[in-house]
Amino acid sequence: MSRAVGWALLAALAVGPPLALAAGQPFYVDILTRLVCLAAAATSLNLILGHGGMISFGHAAYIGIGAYAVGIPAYYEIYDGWLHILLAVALSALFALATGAIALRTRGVYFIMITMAFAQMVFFAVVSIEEYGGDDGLVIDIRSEFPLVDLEGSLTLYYACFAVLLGTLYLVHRLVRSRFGMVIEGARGNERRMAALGFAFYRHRLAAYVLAGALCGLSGAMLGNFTNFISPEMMDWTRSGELIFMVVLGGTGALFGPLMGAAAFLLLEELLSGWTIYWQLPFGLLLILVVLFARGGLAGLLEGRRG
Amino acid sequence: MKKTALALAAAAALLASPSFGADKVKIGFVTTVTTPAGVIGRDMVDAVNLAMKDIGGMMGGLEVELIIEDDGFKPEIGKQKTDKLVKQDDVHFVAGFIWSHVLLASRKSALDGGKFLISSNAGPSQIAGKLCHENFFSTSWQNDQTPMAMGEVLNQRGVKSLYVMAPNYAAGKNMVSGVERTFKGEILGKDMTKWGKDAQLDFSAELAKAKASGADGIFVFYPGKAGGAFIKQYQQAGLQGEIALYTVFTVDSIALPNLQKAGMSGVLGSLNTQFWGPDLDTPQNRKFVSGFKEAYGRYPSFYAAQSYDTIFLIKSAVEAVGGNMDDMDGMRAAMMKADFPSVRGPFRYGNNHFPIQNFYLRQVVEDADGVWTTTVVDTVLKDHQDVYAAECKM
Amino acid sequence: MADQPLLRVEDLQKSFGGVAAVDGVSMEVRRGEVHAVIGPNGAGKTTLISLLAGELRPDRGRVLFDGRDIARRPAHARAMLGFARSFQITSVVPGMRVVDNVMLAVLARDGRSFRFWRPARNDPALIRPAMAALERVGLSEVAEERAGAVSHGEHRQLEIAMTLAAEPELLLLDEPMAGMSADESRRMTGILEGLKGEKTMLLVEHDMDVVFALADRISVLVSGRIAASGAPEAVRADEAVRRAYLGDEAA
Amino acid sequence: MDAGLVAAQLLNGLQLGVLLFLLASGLTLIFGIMDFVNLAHGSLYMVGAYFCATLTDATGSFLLAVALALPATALVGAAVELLVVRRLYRRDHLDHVLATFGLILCFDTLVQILWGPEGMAIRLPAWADGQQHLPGGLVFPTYRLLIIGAGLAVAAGLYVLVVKTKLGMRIRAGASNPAMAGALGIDIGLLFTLVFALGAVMAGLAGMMIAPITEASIGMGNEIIITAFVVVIVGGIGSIRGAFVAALLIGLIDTMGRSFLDMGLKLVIDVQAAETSAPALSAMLIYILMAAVLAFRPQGLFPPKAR
Repeated sequence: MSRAVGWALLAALAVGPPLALAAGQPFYVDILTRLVCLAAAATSLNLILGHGGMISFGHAAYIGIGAYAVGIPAYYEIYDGWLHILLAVALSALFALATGAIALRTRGVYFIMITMAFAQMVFFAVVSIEEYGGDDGLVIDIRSEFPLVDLEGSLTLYYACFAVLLGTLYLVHRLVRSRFGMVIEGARGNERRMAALGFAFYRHRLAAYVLAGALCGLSGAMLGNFTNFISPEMMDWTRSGELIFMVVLGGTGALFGPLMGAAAFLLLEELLSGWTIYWQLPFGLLLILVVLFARGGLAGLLEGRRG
Repeated sequence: MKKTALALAAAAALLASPSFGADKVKIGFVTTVTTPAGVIGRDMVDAVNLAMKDIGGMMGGLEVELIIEDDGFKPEIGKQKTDKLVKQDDVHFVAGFIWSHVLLASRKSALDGGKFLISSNAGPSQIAGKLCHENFFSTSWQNDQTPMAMGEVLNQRGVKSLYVMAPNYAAGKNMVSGVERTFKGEILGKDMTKWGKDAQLDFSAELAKAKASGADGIFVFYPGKAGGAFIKQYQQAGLQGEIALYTVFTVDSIALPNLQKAGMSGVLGSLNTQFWGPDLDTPQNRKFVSGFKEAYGRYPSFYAAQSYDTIFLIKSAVEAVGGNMDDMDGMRAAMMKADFPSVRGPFRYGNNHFPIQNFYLRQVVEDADGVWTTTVVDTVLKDHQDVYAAECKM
Repeated sequence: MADQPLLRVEDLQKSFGGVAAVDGVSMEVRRGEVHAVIGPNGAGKTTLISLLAGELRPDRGRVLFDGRDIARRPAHARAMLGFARSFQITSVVPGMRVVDNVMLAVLARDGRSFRFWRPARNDPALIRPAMAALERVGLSEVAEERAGAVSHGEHRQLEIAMTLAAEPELLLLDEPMAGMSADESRRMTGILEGLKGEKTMLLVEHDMDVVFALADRISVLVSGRIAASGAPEAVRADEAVRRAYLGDEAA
Repeated sequence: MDAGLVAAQLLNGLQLGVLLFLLASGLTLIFGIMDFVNLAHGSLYMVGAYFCATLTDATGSFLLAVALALPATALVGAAVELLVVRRLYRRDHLDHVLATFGLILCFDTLVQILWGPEGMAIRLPAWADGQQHLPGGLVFPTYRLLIIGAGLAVAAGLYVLVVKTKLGMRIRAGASNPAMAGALGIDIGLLFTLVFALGAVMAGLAGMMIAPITEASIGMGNEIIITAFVVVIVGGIGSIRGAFVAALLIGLIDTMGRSFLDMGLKLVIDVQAAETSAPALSAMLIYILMAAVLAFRPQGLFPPKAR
């Protein structure tokens, strides 16, 4: 059931934007572009959080790194899209490798908090670099340039982001079914047993952590291109919390969970904030209710599970 | 709340409905309604609503629709909301903007969308200079100007050395560069503190440094509620009488009620500079201040004054083209004349569409009712134009 | 090499807060034998197992596996040498299927776990040995069930299947009968009897019937020391053991 | 740099450290005993400040307001425990993080609805409002000295409560083995509610103490709570002693960073860049400390005893 809804959502995303344009509603293309970028980021988080059981509270850092990998070259008038993507993925992977190597030595709350601490470090590092706008952020005047593809067109940009989402979904799908995926899932379920079986799963976890970071960096690069504006705010700790919420709202460990979660999240945000300036109150209540009563998220509800 | 469609004179609108173009003037207004900075946004929204009432909800025979959006004190959200105003609501004017960084982030969306962008407060140097645009107008000032006026005041008063503090964002940097531009003495130390929705509000370490620096005076820029927090700590640290306080955009009708409540009487008599004051004697200002006090029971801030002006500037443009909202050139030409009753009195626009105007020295006093407010004591700069206008190719 | 014992423990010591839980234990497990460790509650059996499996580091002493000292190697490294353990309190991955659990054991032995692309769950190199191990312990029917959903007895059988699938040289069985009904217990004894002679086993068990039915040799742990070691009959006859331990049960 | 400035900054750092300890002690108790991650602890800090401000207005006495606001904050804490937190003890940390994240949104919005956006000032009594002349010619605000004194007194009181009293014995029993404590006839449900309320009181007290300096404002807890988490992690979860040491350490590091880092930086980079990057870099210092501590001691400086 949740699979079917996921596919239906993907189909809607595939045809939605041209219809929105035809209906004279270009703003919906913006909303959907934001949606697919965030859904890709949440899907990457799901690889470690849902499948690997690693509750990273600093995943927004990779969105920031990816976005700045577009913004800083653009600041120097270097617009080569492939270079941007290479930087976004490579820098995210490097950061994940360096921080994951330390963070994965810890467990439980320590892990949650140390991942957040590393993200805060990036946050403050970017804030302190005056050259790139510091707190104020950086305007990206010209988007990444690719041969034959012009991201300045809103539909083209949308489909580029959509392609990244599809790629991320497919990659995560393959990864969690592979031998590697079995190991990280086993380690989530029972660390002691996996060690007794002979798995040095620290390395598997680190590899998953790096992959998730790199994928999220890619979605961050797309998000930076879309917003035309990047700021440290993109990696504030509350953003990491929102990404976790998307994953949980959709259903941890379900392939289409993060996509559904991101869609529901943005939909709620739009509806509630259009309704009242106090929208965070019902939003917060809903979050609590989801945790208390709908543990399996949307995917779980669709499967008739309550978790 | 958000779509405050003011249909005050809907019948009149129907009668006077022109046969061409849009049937409404749509104004999007981006400000901060949530977070502690929402107190500034509230002043702006109140002023805009007052202005709407004063014009009967009509401009050039057209009904006016006002759409207020909350930027949540974040550049990213401000830009997102601007995108919505431009693409979904298809407004004619995007106005508001308290924060320089929010304005910088949103600028491209509004101008690329072919809309007029009117800043009711923020005046970052880039937008006055290299990034100036024919469709951008300011009803406030360029960030550097007010501290430049303060620098002149400091020179006049023989201040030899200064310690400088400001939040670390676009406007904070402009404020500091403004005072550095005119102040002739020595700057002994400088702190740029964290800003944003998690702004630093405890200045103990910085104040201790300022004191140790031995400077004659301390110059600060802390807008909104941070101003009140700073003044209190300044007084609690016993710096009064040791190091004189000079402020811009810090001691105003937003911070003063809380300072009065906290009994911070040391702020009485302190000096600041501003393009406007609630007691500035112009016909429009008398009407505005008395109307605002009557409607909301408090003094308006300069944020309110600028927002009030924003509506009248737009009105002058719409009237000049007789309600033909497609006539961008006509509206632009009309706005460049600044031919509207401004609360600050007559002024003209420079090539970069920032006002060329006077800056006054103001002092904090107690009014006849015992309420703390500011009064204009002197004119520091006359018909002053910002320095970045020279960089604007317009 | 052949006459060298598979596992040799020399003067192993571990204290917690000044109290020695394992106090200078020395013992040997010979190739192919079933060696049982028994002892009253609090004798230090759990600590000994944890030291042997690598979950605790000894304060002193050596653990020689196939002649190599492994006393300070982590658990997973010992497993890679051919050292498989089952847990006293059932320890499986509850969210995965029964067969997946065993496939993980196969994968651990196979070692090629850094494969990111090919689906693992229909990989014959994993599924065949896994199904064989399940067959051996009589769990083929529940292979597709979630491991968290099967009965207690089946959990214990799954433990053994996972241990077997790792194809270890030495099986470290920590109270395989714990919490079992008489029926389940008989069944498990049957399974272990079937493995006798084929695998070297170190068995820690409470159930004396099982111990005397399976063990080739027995070591008795009392207060962190080996009180006696030898063939079942010799141990049964040992006066010290009777007094310290069997006394109350035999009475 | 002169000695007077260093001494003043040491006192400032001590004052921040004491405040952090008040927040962190509640967090670490709740962590240690209930194994519960309470992101919304900062909301109780805010609630305490608003209660105190309102009551100061109503009664005209700051001290009386504090005396009344403390039980009021305890009630809010107990209500949160009974309504939401209680249902989450058996869930994993991810659920704790999400539900309390939702609580933060609710509290911030509720405060805005009830008290408006402008924040509330508290008028200090005249005797607390001046400065004290300390030996060595040092002049320091009286009120900040009071914070230090009160904070240290509360720390001592907490120590006595936990180590010497019957309630403290039960708390410690609950922490080391909830099941055993329950078997011994301690009402675990009541104990947990009490501990949560105690944590709320400590957080609320911290908010009341800072409000006369910075005003009570929306979201005032959201920044400092992250720092308090860093304190708890560095100190070792569940360790009051660890929280005390880490709070003072971090208070001093943060203040010293803000005070002297720019001087140091000016020696290596240009003045302008040093002045703007120093505050952000000093904000990073505490995260660097945390990462360094966890890299070498994955369970903090004073790790809890094995259970």
